[in-house]
Amino acid sequence: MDKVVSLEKAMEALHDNQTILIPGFVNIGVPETLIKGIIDKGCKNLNIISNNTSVRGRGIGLLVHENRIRHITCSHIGSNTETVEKVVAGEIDVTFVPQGTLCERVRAGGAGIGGVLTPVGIGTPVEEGKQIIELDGKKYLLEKALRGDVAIIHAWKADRMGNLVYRRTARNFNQIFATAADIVICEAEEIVEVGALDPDMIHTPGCLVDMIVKA
Amino acid sequence: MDKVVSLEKAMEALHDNQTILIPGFVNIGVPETLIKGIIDKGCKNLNIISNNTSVRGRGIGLLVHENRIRHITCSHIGSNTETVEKVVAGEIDVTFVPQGTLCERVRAGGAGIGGVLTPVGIGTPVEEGKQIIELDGKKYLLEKALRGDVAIIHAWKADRMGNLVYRRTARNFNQIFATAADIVICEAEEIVEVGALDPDMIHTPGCLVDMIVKA
Amino acid sequence: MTDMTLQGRELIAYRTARFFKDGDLVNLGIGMPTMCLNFLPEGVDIWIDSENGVIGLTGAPKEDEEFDPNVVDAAGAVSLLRPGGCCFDSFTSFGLIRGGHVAVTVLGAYEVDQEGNLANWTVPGKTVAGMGGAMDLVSGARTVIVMTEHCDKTGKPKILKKCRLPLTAAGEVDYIVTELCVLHRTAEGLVLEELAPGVTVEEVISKTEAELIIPETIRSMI
Amino acid sequence: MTDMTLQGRELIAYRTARFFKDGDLVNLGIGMPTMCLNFLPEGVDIWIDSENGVIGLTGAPKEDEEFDPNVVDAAGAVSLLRPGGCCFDSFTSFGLIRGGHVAVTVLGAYEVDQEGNLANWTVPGKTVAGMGGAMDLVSGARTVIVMTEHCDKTGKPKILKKCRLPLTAAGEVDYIVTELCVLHRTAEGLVLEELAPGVTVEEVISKTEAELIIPETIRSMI
Repeated sequence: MDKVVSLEKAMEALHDNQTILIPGFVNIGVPETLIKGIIDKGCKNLNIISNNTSVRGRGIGLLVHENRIRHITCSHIGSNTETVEKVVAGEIDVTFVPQGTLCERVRAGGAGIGGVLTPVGIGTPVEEGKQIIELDGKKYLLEKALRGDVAIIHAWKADRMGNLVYRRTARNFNQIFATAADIVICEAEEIVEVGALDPDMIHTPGCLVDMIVKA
Repeated sequence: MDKVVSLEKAMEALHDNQTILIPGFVNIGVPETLIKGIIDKGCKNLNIISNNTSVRGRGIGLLVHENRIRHITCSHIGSNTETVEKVVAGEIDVTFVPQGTLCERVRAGGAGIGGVLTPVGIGTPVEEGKQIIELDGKKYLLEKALRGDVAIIHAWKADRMGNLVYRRTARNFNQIFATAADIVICEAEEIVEVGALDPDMIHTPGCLVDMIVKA
Repeated sequence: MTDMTLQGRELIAYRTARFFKDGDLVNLGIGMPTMCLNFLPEGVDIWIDSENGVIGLTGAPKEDEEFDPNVVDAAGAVSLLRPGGCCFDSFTSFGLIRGGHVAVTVLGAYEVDQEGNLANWTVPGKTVAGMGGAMDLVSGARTVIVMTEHCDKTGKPKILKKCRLPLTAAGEVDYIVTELCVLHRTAEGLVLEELAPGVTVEEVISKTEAELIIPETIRSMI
Repeated sequence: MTDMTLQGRELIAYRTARFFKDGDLVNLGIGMPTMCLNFLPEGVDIWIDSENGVIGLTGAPKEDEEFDPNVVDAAGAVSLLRPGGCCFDSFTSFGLIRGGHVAVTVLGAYEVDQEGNLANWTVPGKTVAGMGGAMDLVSGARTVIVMTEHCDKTGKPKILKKCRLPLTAAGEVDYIVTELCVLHRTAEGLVLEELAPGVTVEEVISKTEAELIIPETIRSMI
């Protein structure tokens, strides 16, 4: 099962109006090769789930700049002033989710969990419209699972069947985002042969990855 | 912060009536050195959270044989015929939890999550006494977080500040059990110097581990 | 491999293995389900998922093969791990299972019924082993196949209108493969899709408590 | 390090750093909280937790020091990683944070109140950055320390009876450290535990909207 494909082939899975999971913290661990592929293909009206939107003109910021995003679900946009401008101007809708809750919701979506109870957000605007459940005298918000049509991710090393290793803080949201979409496309800095990675040191099992592109 | 201690020192944290998390799948990844320490110290009337009870006369089976266990929360006891005998004879109480639900509950306990919604167990005896929550037309059981007073775990390699690496399928429940107890004691097959482990290949961060004993 | 003389458990394993597609992640229950590995169709390379946190086990080492005692299967038996295999913790393992990342799970049954209910973990008053990972597997795998002898040892039907034993999961079974037939659980009910060589519709009906839907065309299991 | 002339933000950082114990896992917010690193007490070696999935960052590399561009802090700036540090994914990172494994988190405030409520993420109509990881950190860390100038730039109190801005978390703040004093949030209310050199109880009261409990003995911040 050799999953290595061309960027063009991988982009056949991308379409207008999709919900796309894109990892990255500020601009580290962002799949910029695949983002450029999306821009070149012309996909628009996208619904993005990410932690933030990189920085102006880089990573997810390219999608912001090219006006391809309809809505973003994220924890923070402060690192990209262009995103802030477009949100203020009403050109992009944004839903803010606490960063840990974003992790929980996407992990739940990838792991067949319907939702989790978190104390985070109790007493804050995050409560709005959500069910509050009290357990043993403590209040929790019921936060529902979240999934994407496609996840595009960035790995340091990938073997040809999709086993992945991430590098340092570039791991961030890649590991969970790879679990929670119908199609998972990974760009890798280095592609190695099957068997080259230590079985204990694989961060994402190959069974989760559908296509691999050289970053 | 050198956390390496003698077995005797580590056992000062163990007492009668405690709830103890003990990982292991059948008899792999079981902290047998620490279990023997508990037996030698004489702790009894223990409440054990584990996946199973190893096999007759090994691992958790030693605690079964020595009658130190009052109650077990686990997914399976079939691998240890002595446990089955004692449960049938009413000498040990058992609460069965589906294996994935056990993972979720302990992970929730270690991660500040009050509970999770899982479809597993709907329509089965596992439902009994639990809240059922319907989301988007699908039914889920609310499964509550679970924690221990102490977790005893088994690692392949530990550095002196408690960063851990597990070996192959001996990882099993060690990684999550290390997050969900007030005190975490690890036995390690090999103890290495701080800095000897690759930061990307550490399975359990040292901040979770209180004491390390040579296995 | 299309040996028309295949019978009993071998026939069941042979037919079940035909559900696997190349590259599938497959979880095989302990016992009869592992027999499927002896009957994989040509060109179909599957990856074995083991609930204890490993993908890619290939079975017991031969007498003089090197092995790692830390690599065991879901029965606790030492196994070899193929190149490309990987290990992870139990939490991740059951995330994969419950999250629909396992293509096919194959299990045995005490009872299975026309609503797709399965009972295979406890007989009250007789067994106290616990459910292990069975409930998660049946709830989570994309396709659930029950392989079972059509009747129990006393000749009583195991395929029922409604399970009487405590369930493992409700409404999750997709296919039932026995030495007599293949039944497909659809929204309309249990469809008799295939028959073993020499077996008649009447024989299946007489040995089945569940109501069956009999289509115009019924294929052969082999 | 017990320089009695310390003032303003340096005094706040100096005092805040005295809450750390040797071996503590500490999360420092971007900006003023990172100043604490310049005032660590002797014999206190802390481990820095960064929400983006790393423990053990030590700060920016010097001009000719080698670095890995994949090692960044919570502001996205390249940092060095000390021996014994480790990296993990964001899900694990926030599990550690929310699960009470971070001993101390230090953050700034727009407003903080006598019930331990904190507002530091949004001013409706003015900022649209989002809360990032702040809500998780304030809810989850074992000890929450707010370091802030006692009043805002226009001289208005920031320590209120009740926050008016949208909250970051409710009832989670343990200590407030300002250039004037240290306030301890207890079940009874906000206790004035320490004063900066030369500052009087009256001065603190006049610059604070919150009701304060004034104990018989008040220590010095230095």
